[in-house]
Amino acid sequence: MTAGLLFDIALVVGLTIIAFRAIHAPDLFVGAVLYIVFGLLLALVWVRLNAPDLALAEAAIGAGITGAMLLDAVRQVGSPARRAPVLTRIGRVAPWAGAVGLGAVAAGALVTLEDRGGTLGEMVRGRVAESGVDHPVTAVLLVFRGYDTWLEVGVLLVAAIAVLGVRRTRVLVPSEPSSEAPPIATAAAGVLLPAGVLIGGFLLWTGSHAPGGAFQAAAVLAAMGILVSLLGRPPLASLSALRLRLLLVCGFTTFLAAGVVGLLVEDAFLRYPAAAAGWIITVIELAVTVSIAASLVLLFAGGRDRAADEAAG
Amino acid sequence: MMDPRDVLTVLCVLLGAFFFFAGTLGVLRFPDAITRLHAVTKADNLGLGLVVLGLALQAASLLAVLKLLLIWAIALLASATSCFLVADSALRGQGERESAG
Amino acid sequence: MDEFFIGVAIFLLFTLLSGLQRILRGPTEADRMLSAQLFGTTGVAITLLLAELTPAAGLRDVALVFTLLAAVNVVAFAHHTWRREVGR
Amino acid sequence: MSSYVVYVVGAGLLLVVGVHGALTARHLVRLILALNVMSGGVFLALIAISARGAGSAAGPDPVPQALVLTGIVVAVSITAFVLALARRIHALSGRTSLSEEDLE
Repeated sequence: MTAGLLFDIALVVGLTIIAFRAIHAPDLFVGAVLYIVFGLLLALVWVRLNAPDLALAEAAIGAGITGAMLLDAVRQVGSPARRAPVLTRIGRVAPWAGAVGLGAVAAGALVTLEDRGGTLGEMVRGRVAESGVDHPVTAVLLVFRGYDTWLEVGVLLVAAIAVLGVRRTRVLVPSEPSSEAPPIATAAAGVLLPAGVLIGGFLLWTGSHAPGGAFQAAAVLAAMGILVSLLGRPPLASLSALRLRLLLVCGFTTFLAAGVVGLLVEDAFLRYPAAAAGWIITVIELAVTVSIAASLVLLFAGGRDRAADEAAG
Repeated sequence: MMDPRDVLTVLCVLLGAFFFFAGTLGVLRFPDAITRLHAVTKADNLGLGLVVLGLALQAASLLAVLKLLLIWAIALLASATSCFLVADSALRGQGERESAG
Repeated sequence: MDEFFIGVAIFLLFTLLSGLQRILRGPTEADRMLSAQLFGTTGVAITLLLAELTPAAGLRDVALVFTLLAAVNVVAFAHHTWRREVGR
Repeated sequence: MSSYVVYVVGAGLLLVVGVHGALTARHLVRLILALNVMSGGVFLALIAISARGAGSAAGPDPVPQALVLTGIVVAVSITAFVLALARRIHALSGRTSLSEEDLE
């Protein structure tokens, strides 16, 4: 057995145990902390599988933003209600039986899956030069399967609208009450924020030829926005409602506009004219980054309904 | 005969791993949250620093060395702040809320 | 050298997993949060070691993002101490 | 045994833990954790398959990578929405689950 295999086994065993303990932790705060660790280990899995794009996204979104959302939410809704009654034997065994059956079928099918080769990946790598960018994952996201990414930006937009919809307040981003963040925290944020914005910009720029891109950059920028809002200054609160809406929809509409341009010039939706492909992709990526970052900040800050908080307090 | 640079890398990384081990030991064995914080923050950042130093010796370019040092610098700043915040929250009593685990 | 790096990575992974005890046992929230912090730093070191194994670019950026995001989580944990709120 | 088998079995295990959690958990926060674990399993399966075989020296197949990347973003959107719903339900009714009697 090689050392690498030992690492993989330890990682997978740890991941499974942590996942189970996170879901069934008696105290949901523990569940939230364990979920952060789960995201961290999953990011290590992506590192091991040589998928840095995913590791970046998982580190920023899975462990980072989702973790912050959970930590914040369990403060309000984490109080455990009455314990469930002791289940009958069937009640205990049946979920396990179903889950294990499903998992065994899935894992069994995958273990015995033949490697036939001839994947889409080879086609992508062969034709990446035609796309206008050099990094294959970015090429798939913005060119070869631009449709998916466009609609995915739409999903995020819908989620942001839905989160705003279930709140009681009509203010888009509720302003925090006067907060007394410790000076150490604000001073550290004074260094971390510019560093984070720089790293976000770097990830966006590097995405055209190396791992990184709009999603990862937006996640890092959103994390910085969340940091600011936790320190008592909601980053989007000072914007007028119109500007905020523009930020939210600019990614979706820019993508749509690029698609329509393709339809008019090249006769196919989202096909970019070869000469301008690089530029069009850059503009789309910029707009998409801004929109995703704004949506993620809103998903975090917008969900924190202060009136509800106080009623529950 | 190993390259002296490789020897240095091995030494630094091993020493770094030792400090991580010491930090984990402290977290598991020290009696309360404040002493455990002390173990985590000091031992881990020294450990990370030594690993970074060891790997910087292997780095192919100056840019890679700078990136490694940047990682360590951000880690130092972030963990010093985190240490303060967790200790602050523990001392104010909120973090002391016993939670069933 | 590769075998050495993965060996150290395995060692660090085992220290990380044994640190899980502290998250599960607590007893205070601060204990659990500081263990998660320990995991973050250890994860950064493991990522850097694994990055040495492949020529692929970008793995060090993952470590960079880890360090940055760990701070956000701790602030999310601690911010209730300075948020003046009704009833808490 | 290869790393491929380890990670595919790991994907199966995460699916088991996630499905079991989704079937037994009542608290909305637990449900969303279980859902995230399930999707983690599916993502792992996709990437494990694409990381093996020919051409994998240059990293996994970029197409599933792009799919999983969008999947991660969709997962965080759903998580945020469910958490916002849970807060609202809790504020209005004091409950933390969708069942009539408030059991954990």
